[in-house]
Formats: sequence, C-alpha cells, structure tokens
Amino acid sequence: MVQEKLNLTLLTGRTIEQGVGKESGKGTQEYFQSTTMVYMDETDMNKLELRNNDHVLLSTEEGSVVLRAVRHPRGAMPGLVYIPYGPWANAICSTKTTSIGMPSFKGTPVEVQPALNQPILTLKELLRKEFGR
Amino acid sequence: MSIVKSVTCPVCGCLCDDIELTIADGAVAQVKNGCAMCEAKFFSHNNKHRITTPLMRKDGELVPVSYDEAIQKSAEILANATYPILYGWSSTDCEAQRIGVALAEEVGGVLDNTAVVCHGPSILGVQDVGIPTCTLGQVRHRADLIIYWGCDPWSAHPRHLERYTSFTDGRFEGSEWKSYINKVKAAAGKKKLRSLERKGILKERHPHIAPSVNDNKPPEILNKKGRKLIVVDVRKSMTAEVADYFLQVEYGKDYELIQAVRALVKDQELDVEKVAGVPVEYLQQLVDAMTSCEFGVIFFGMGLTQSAGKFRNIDVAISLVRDLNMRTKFAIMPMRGHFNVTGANTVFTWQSGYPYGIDFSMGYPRYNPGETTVVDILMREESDAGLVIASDPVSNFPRRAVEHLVKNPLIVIDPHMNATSLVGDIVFPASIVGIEKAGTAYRMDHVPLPLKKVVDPPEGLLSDEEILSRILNEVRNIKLKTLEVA
Amino acid sequence: MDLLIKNGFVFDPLNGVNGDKMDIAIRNGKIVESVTERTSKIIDATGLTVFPGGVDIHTHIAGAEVNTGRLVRPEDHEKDFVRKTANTRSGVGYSIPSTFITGYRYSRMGYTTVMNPSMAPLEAKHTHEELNDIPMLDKATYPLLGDWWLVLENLSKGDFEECARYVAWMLRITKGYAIKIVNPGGLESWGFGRNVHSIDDEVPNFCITPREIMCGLAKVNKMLNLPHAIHLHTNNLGIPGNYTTTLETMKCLESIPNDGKPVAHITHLQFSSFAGEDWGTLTSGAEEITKYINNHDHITFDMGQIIFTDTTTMTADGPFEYTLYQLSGHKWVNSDVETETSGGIIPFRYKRKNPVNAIQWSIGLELALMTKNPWKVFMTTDHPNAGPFTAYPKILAWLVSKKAREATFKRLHRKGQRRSLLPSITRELSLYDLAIVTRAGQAKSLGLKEKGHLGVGADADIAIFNLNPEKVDIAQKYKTFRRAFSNVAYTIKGGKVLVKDGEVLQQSAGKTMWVDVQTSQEVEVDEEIKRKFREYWTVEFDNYPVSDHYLKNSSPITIKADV
Amino acid sequence: MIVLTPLKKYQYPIIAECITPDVFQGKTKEELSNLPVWEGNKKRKLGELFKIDVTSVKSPDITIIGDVIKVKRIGWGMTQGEIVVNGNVGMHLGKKMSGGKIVVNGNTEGWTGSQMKGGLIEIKGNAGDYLGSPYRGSTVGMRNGKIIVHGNVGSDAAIYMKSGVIKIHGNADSFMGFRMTGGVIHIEKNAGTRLGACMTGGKIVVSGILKNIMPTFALELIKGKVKIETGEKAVGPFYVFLGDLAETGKGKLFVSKEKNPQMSQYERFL
Repeated sequence: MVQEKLNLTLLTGRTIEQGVGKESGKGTQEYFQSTTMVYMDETDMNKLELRNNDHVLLSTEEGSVVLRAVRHPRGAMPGLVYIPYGPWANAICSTKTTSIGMPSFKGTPVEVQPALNQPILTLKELLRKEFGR
Repeated sequence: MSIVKSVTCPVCGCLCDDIELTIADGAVAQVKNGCAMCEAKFFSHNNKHRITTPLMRKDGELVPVSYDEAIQKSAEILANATYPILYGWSSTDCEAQRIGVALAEEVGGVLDNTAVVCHGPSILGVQDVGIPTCTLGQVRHRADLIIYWGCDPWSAHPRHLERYTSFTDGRFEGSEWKSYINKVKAAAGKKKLRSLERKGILKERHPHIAPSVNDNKPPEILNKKGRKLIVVDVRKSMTAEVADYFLQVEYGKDYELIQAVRALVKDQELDVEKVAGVPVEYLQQLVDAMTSCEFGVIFFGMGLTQSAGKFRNIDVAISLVRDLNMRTKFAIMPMRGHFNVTGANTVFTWQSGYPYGIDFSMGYPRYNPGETTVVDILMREESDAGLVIASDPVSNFPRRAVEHLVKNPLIVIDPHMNATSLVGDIVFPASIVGIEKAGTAYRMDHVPLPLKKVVDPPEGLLSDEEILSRILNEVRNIKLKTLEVA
Repeated sequence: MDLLIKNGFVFDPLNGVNGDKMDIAIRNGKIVESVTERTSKIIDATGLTVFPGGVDIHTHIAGAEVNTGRLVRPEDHEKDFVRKTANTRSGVGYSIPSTFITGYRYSRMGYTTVMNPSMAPLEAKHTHEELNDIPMLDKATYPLLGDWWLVLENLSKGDFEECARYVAWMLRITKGYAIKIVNPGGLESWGFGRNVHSIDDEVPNFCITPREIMCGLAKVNKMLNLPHAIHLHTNNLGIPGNYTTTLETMKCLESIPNDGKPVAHITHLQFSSFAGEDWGTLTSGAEEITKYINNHDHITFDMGQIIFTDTTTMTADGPFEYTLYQLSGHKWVNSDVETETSGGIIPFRYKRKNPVNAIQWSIGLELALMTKNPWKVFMTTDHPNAGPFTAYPKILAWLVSKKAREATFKRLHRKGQRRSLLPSITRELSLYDLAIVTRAGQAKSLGLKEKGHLGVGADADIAIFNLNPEKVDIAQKYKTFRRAFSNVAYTIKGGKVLVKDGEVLQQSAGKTMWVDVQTSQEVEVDEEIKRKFREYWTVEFDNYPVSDHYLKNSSPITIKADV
Repeated sequence: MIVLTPLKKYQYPIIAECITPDVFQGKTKEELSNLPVWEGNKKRKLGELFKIDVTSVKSPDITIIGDVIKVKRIGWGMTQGEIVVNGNVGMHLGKKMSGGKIVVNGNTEGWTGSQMKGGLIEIKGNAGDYLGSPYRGSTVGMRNGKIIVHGNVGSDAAIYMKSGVIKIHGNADSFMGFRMTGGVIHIEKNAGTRLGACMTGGKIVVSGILKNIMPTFALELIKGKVKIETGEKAVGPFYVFLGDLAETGKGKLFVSKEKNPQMSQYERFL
C-alpha cells in the first residue's frame, strides 16, 4: 500500500565512499555525493513509491534534511534508514547522550517522506541555514 | 623521483605501515599497497581544499592574517575563558597531543577527544569490566574464529582482513580466503581489482557466498576446521558478504543477544524461543563454535557503541569474552577509527590518568563522561570558548550541540577546509601529520608506529605541534603578566 | 655553582662509610674531592642523614601495561588528585600515578634512579615516550625476552651465539637495559590459553622447556657481558607450593659459570615463596628459600613486599593474572603481544584480615630479614603489584624496627599470625643496611658505577633525611623515621636541588640509560630477515626500532660482548 | 537555618561541596560567605554567588531558593542535618552522604545520591541518570539509605546497589539495578529496558508495565505481595523472575501480573 510518509529508525555510519570523500577533503564532490544520500530498504521505498536517487525529506525531533534515497544494495533492512556520517546526517541525529557523552547516532526515530522537488543543500548552504555562517 | 618504503598510513586505526610512495616534484605521485582511503589521503596534500594561510573572522567574513596575530588572539581567548573546551586530537601525532594536555591544564579547560563520539563507550566498558585483548599479530598467528560485531571493516578499515585477520597467513593459522580472492582476481583479469572491490564498485559481481540473510541459519561451515569468519550486524554490510556466516540482529537488541549467549555459554536454559529475532537454537550453534575454537576474537565497532545501550553493549561483549576464557582462549578489540585516536587516549592517560573528557577547571584532572564531555557541555551551554584541532565536530556532532560551539569564539587548527573551519573564528592551517610532518601514532591495538614526513608542507605552514606550542607560550606569558599586575 | 653538603651523617656502603660526619662536594653534577666553600652554595646537613640517591630496581612506572592500568582505574585516581603549581604539572596518584606525579613522588622520597622492569619490545616506543614524561629521575627499562620466538627458536636449536646476537640487537633497538624473563615458556603457552607448570614442562610448538630458556638466556647474558644479571620472574608465580619451583630455578642456574657475580636476579621473590598445598594451607617458604640463598652467591632478589591497601596488579604473566581474576572476579585486562609476550591487569585489595594476604605480608619481610647478606636483598613492592611505591617508608620501618612489625602484626588475621615466622626474628636493619637495600645494593647489581654511592666521580644524586641518627633510635621511634623517609629534607640530582622539605622546587628531565652491546658480528639485516620479520610481526622492520627521537636524554652504555 | 539564594543565572558549572550542614554548622555569615567554590576555572567565594541569610528557624539547616541546576556536589558527604532545595539541582547531589536528609522541590541532574551510605533523599520532581550509582569504574554502589523520587528516573540508576531502598513513583529508564547485589527498588509505574541486567542479588519490584524483560530471566513463581521495607508491602500479584542467568541468577524481579498480560506466555514454564 502506498503511504505518504513512514516512521522508521535512523542509523548513521560509515561507507567506504564517505571514507574516501573525507580523506580527499570535505569540500570535494566525492564527499558531498557520499554523505547526502540515504540507504533505504526496498520495501520501504516501494511503500513511498520512491525510485533510486529520488529526494526524500527526513525529519526528527532535532530537525529535517533533504537527501537522495538509494536502495540498500545488500539484503533486507526493513524499518531502518542508513545515512553516512556527515553534517547532513547530523542535522537530524538525536543529541541524547544518556550521560556518557555519546549522542544517539544510531536509533533516532525518523519520519521519511518523498520530497522530489526539494533541493539538497550544499555544505555552505547547510551551515548558513543551521548556524548562520 | 624517489620511492619511500614502509610509510605508515595516517587514515584509520589499522595504521598499515607497508605503504610505498613515489614522490615526484615534491608531491606524492603514486601510492602502493594502500586502500582507497589511503590513496585519497596521500594525494590530498596538494589539492585545492587546503587552507593556505591563517584566517580570522572580521565583520562576519574569514580574512587572511599572520600566524602571529592569530596565535596572539587565540591565546587571549583561551587565557581569559572561564570554561573553554579543547576538542579533537585524533588525527594528529602524540607529540602535539602532549602539548595539548599542557595547554588544557594551563587554561583550566576541558580536554576532550573524538573518542567521545566513537569508542568512548568502549573505554567506559573497559573501565567497568576490563578487557581481554591482544595485539593484531596474535590474531593473525592464532585466531581460528573471527567475529566482526557491529562493524564493517570492508568499508571503514579496508585492509583489516588482509593484514590482520581472515586473509593473512600466521604461524598457526593460514589464510582461508586467499585462494578465493585469487580466483576472483583471475576471473576479472585486472590488477586494480582489489582496490575496486574495496571501493565497493565490484560488489555486483561478487557471488553470494554468505548464506541468505532471510534464512539466518548457521551453516555447516561453523563446524569445519580452519579460520572462520562471522559477521553480526543489523544490515548486511560489505564485510558480511565475505563472511562464512552473517547473523542479522534486530536493531537495538545486541545487548539482549549477547547476554543470552553468555547464559548459554554458562549452560543455562532460556525461557524464550528467540532473542533479537534469532532462534535460540541458532545461538546454541554459535556458542558451540565459540567454545570449540582454539583462539577466538571479537572485533566491534559503532554498531555497539552508538546503538541503544552504548557502553553497556561493550560491557556485556567483554563479559562474554571473559566467560569464554573459562572454556578456551578468546580476545576482544575495538575497531578504533581515526589513525591516532588510540594515541590521544594513551597520551592523555599517561599525563593525566584519564583517556578523554578531562576537566582541568579546578587545576587538576577530573573525569566523568556525561559531565565533563564536550557534547554534554555544549548541550548545557556551559563553555565560553573552543579550540578544535584535527577533527571536524561541526560535521560530526548533532546540530544542536554545534549551535553552542559556534556561539562562542572558536579556534580551529586543520590542514583542510571543512565544516568546522568554515564556521570558525580563527582558523590555522597546519601541515598534514604523517605526510608533511613526522610523529608517532598508536594503532588500534596500542602498538606505536612512527609517522613519516615524505614531502614538505606548503611554504610557511606550521605543524600542529608548533602552533600549539606557540599558543601555550603566549598563554603562559599572558598569565604571568596578569599575575604581575595582581 | 658548586654545591657543598656540610656536616651530615653520611651512609655510603659502597665506600664503607657508616654514619661518619663528613662533607660532600659537588661540581658539574658529579661528586668531587672538594670545592671552594666560599664560592659554593652550602647545604647545612648538621644533624641530618645523608644517603646516596635511591635506586629502585623494579618498579612498573611506564609503558603499555602501566598505562592500561591507569586507564581502567578512574576510581583509583578520583580519590588522589594533584593540583598544578607554578613548578609542577597536575595529575593523579594512588596506585598508578600519572607520569609527572610518579616523578615528583619518587623524588620526594629521595629516589633518583628507577628501573622499569617490563616492556614488550613491540611497544617499546610507548615505554620511552612515557619515561620522557617522568621528570626528576634517571631511568632504564628491561625488554621482555623470555618468550620471544627468536629466543625460543635459537635456544631450542642450541645456537647460543645467534641468540646472543639477537638479544644484543633487541636491547639496542628497544633501548633496553637488561634481559627480563617472565614465567619463561608460560607466556607463549598462554597464547592459546595454556601455561607451563614446572621448569621442565615443554612449551607447546617450540620444543623447549623453561629450564632451557632460563639457562640459555643466563649464558647469553654472560656472553654479552651485560651489566645486570637476567631479571627473572619465576614460573608458577603466585601459586601455593611454588617455593619448590623457585628452588629448582635457582638450582638450575648454578650451572652457569659466575666468577662470583650473581647470574640471576629473582624479582618480587615474595610471590614465589609460597609453601602449602592450596590457598587454605598456604604457609611461608621463606625459610627454605633464604637457606638456599644464604649458601649460594649466584642469586640476588627483591622483596615484592605486600602493603595492605587497594592497588593494581600488573604483570606480563598473563596466566597468573587470569588466576587472580578467577579468585577476585574483578575487572580483568589481558594483553598478549605477538611473538613476544603477554600481560594482564587486575585491581586488588590486600587485606590484613585475609589470611593469605597476611601470610604474604609476612613472607616478604621474612625473606628480607632472614637473608644474612644485605647485598642480596633489595626493597621493592614490585610497584604497583604488591602496593604503590609511596608505601616504601612503611616497609623501611618494618625492616628497621621490630616494634613497627609488631604493631602491624597484631592486627593481622589470626591464621596469618600463627603461620608467620616473624615473631622469632629479632633482626633490625641499621641505616647502613638500609642504604644497601635501597640504593647501594641495587646500583651494584645493576652495574651502575656512578649510582648508589657518594665517592668521587659518582653522579651527584643525594638524598638528605631529616633524621639525626645520634639522637633518634629508629627501632624505637619508627614513626619519626618513617616521616623522615616519606618527605626528604633534600633531594639532589645531578647536583641540582630538586626537592626541599618535601616540596618540589624544580623539574629536571633525567636521562634514559640503555646498553649498546657491541658484538663482533651483528645480526645481518637483509631482505631475508625483513621477510621473516613481516611473517612474525604485523609491523615493518624499518618501523620497529626505537629511534633516537624517542629518548629525550639518551644515555647509552657501551659494552663489548664476548661474541 | 541558612537560606541561600542564587545571585544570578549561572552559565558555568559551579562546584560547591561546602554546601552541607556539616560544613555550615557553627559558622558565622561572614565565614559562610568566604567558603571556597569554583565557577568554571575561577575560584570564587560562596558569598559571590549566593545571597546568604541566617534565620533563627531551627530546621531545615539549609534552604536553597531558586534554580541551582549548575551547582554540583551540594550535600557532598553530609552526615546529618537537612537541606531543602526549592528549585532544580545540579549533579552529584548528596554524593557519599551517610546521614541526614535532602529534599528537592524540583528535579535533579545526574549522580544524585551516588555512593550513598545512609540518610534520605527525596525528590519531588524527576531524577537524572545514575541515581544512586557509583563513579566510573567503581563497584561501590549505594550502601544504605533511602531515595524517594516522585517523578521519573533517568537511565543507569542503582548500579551496583548493595543495600537500601529506592522508591520511584513514576517511570524508570533503562539499566536500572544493573549489577545490583542487594537492596530493594520499587518502580510504581513503568520500567525501562534491560531492567536488572547482570543483577546477582536484591529485588526490583515493578508495579507498572515492563515491556521488555531480559531473555536471561526465568519465571520462578507468582506471588501475591512483596515486602518493600519494614511496614510496607507492594500488592500484586507479581510474576517473580530469577536472574540474571548470565551471572549467578540470584536476583529477583517482581513484575505486576495485571499490568503485564504479555508475560502470561511465561506461565507455561511454571
């Protein structure tokens, strides 16, 4: 059944592309490409009628961000979305540290909806939007 | 043109020290033996994203200034602050880290390290239950059961398998996978194939060698001799593709799963059929594999430290390994990320007694993650100045934590432009440690390795160590003057 | 400026000086015949006791294991913190002080030279980086070589010369000082979770026994003319009944030709002198052990004296630490190092009311007091294993005062009291004896010619205590004595006054000593060894050595070997 | 009675372990005013941060009026007397206290009653994380005494608890009673995940919902009532679980039968 939005669980983490991007420099296109995407499970994408590389809006208690949805290439992970580490992922990660200093980079509840016409912000645009700099 | 051998790679905690570089015209021309990240890093020293001069924010814009001016201003900010934070330290050498401790002590600030958002929970776990561990060579020589739990070395530590675990030949255990890799190599007929594999480009061509995820049933292979590789994760990672067995666990249930395994190791019976989505009978088979090995090892990553339970996940994983040592030899090791995050924790510990999150505000080191760690301090809006070195918290911290960091004077030391330097108030360019500056780094298993200087930094650029030393001197001068006035 | 220490009661056993009132002259960091009084800085030591600077032969103060010990014990540091001052850095103390504090606290007790006895060669850089950050002291460190594959392989082949070349090479590239052997064969066995249980158990996969390792390395030690004997932590350490293993160990080393010099130093002997069948029947083996030592000249030892406190045990003896873990259930660190060694850490609290701990306390003192020749005994706690070094003054008081021993003894567990030999021991060490067991003996055993005495040419490392030996009977007034030895009147190192009245006046870096052994033929560095190296270790050959960069003040001692 | 009123809204953390009846006892207003405290890295005097009034009222010994959420270590090691705070309090309230009473008409931050040895802490609002829990690396948890929380409690409360009582009228977050060896915890509403993980003794009573129980607990029996402390019983019926089986399995978990119908499947093991 097609749905307008889904409530899923946000994981953030490493990918090799993000690793290569960060070592090349955070201003590089590689870094931008590898950190402005979100892996989703095929069934979840179907529920939202998303095709590969469609833009989605992800919203949590902390904020929202537009990213490119990509089908998770290996195996199923229904209910989960996976964003490579970076400022885009962190725009919506939970700050709850449960008093040990570690924010909740994995496990923040997230609402996902298609946002086909919304643009993905560049690093500078994102910083300006969030911190006015 | 010259060739430099045995170069240590300043990227990840693997700290591969067999990199061979070709240097031409003062720049890295070729990188041999390294992974994709290694290549990217060594080539990054002369790309256009370097910061070339100190910058200071004036009227909202970053404008070039001299080192002297930037150092003077930074020292004033830090010396006058009431609760400054000094954060980062993982992508620099131990030599700079040592000065960092002195600086934090001098300004009465909070010294914190990227471990706090990485393996800080692992350290907390270790402080509660200890850790039976070993160096990576011990794994290479002896391990016949290798478990990657909540980590994906194929993506984050690309050469971990080929240098230290499944794909290596040791004295007592051989590489089970070499022949397989060779076969793939021959089929593809291309030299670059291995690095392409690492980048994930060839993944579609990988035959599905691991059993199907949906099935989740431990295969026969857990009974065979030789090295066995098991991956436990919430999603099928790149590493899971090459594993003998992939155990998919329900998100956020690692704690329950490990605790159940512990009970089974102790021959207890469970009143449930499934734990974290896994039937108990499968767990029993996993336990059999664990207790019947000669030398087992668990490597764990952010899948445990960042998901629900955080440091208790590590606590329980270590407890499992302790229990397993009653039956056989077992070790456990965190997959440390930055190339010298281990060094930062090591240096901080020998100088202050504590590994990260050290509050010097009362003139002596005080430690209590949750209280004295940077994200918490930022969320409580307590700091009034910040120094960030060799890391990028604006990218790596949740947005709300960054807001307070940006509200106060922010000093940034980094070779490259990144999110943090873009929003900083004073930005120091630094030479790249391990490429333009020699030093020391600690591998994820605490083995210290020398970092080489292979090319000269851009003219006039100082190293982290020099910048910090000069700020420290200037802070001491300011404090002396204040004392004299008083 | 020259320095003149006037009129103190000087105890300098290596030069036979026993409490004589005399002056000591210092120029350029060395002790000299005389200086011009008028132009010198004068320290009036009238009524004070003057000792050579203290030398500690065995104290875990730096390196991977020590630091992991620090890491796992925030609760140990929390209660003992040290603020920064104008002269000194901040840090933490208690059982494993941070580096700066280690330096200050040793210096405040009059110590000037300390030996770090345990270093995995692979992690040697770490040890040296930490030693650089320990101020106030001269230092050296011993690499762990007893279970190193190249030693095992060469000794098993019977190729002592090749073994000697490798050991010389290893001492040089790790900047080490002596051969350290821990539970020989046991650590390699521990790689697969096993252990050896006698000196004739075969080490799995290596066709060699602990006996062959110890005798082999003792021979190698001799061939290389190393200044110190092999530094030995015995098999079966910490296991009831182990005194027989210790006796066998000492006996097996009789065969090594010794020309009057000790061939082995058995460290923290207390832990290797247990009689009895199990923990319940544990008794002291000190009588048999000391009887043997009194009749033989090839062994020296240090005490490893227990202190009743909360401390942190750490040793390369991985299997022993595992045993401790099973006993205590406390947090346990194990850290095996590829091709070389293992290691373990367990926090531990020694309690007066625990019969085993009470007996251990007694054993340490029995060993020291029943060994007739003080030159064979050195005072240690195997810091921090049996207690932190800061407790040394307590031990000294027990050694010099029967009254002090009795005060502790009567608070012990009854069983400990019943099984102790202490009530029958009346010996009380003199200040002269004390100067031997805390400095002169150590310096001699270590072959440190410029340490441990106050003769002309010695390093000007001097401790002055606020104690008048003519007025204070230390056996009676042991608390006065203890206070004097806890906080010196002066510590002078290299001619500089570092501590006065227990306060650190200035920091001084101190040097790192190591032996540069010249063999007629060196280990050949070719592609073959590099390949082998890559097989054995996970680091490249070029990145293994400790380069000069890692020693802030390098002080090599060049030695010519017989091979 | 001594009344402390914050002079400003604090930004920096303030360390004020001097605020205890033991230290305040017998001191003049001037002496009180000169007591050392830390504000960030600056040494201050108590009088610089608080308005200090001395009244003739006998009890409580100290009253704090206003928000002191940045002020840490109030009541550190106190042995007697009473502190009342009308406002929210910072970390380490009543740490290592062995006697006396602290009442908070507000919320508390983390480590309240950490390593408590005796006395009473009553929190009318919510308590933060690590309530009654030990310092990092330590196994010394709550030794004795009593903590009452009218609101909710954060995570990791009562770690290594050995003795004493903790009563929570609201909900509790995860890892409550982790590695506890003794003592009693009563959660009147709902409990979080991993309740009683690794416990080897003591009892935890949940009168509300326990959504997720650790798989390493086994149902032992069903019991009608359970004693909380002398003269007080919680009324059930309760499922009584033993655990944690990964450890010794000697801890007891009492879970309301009525509120937790999802647990009825366990009854087949009886």
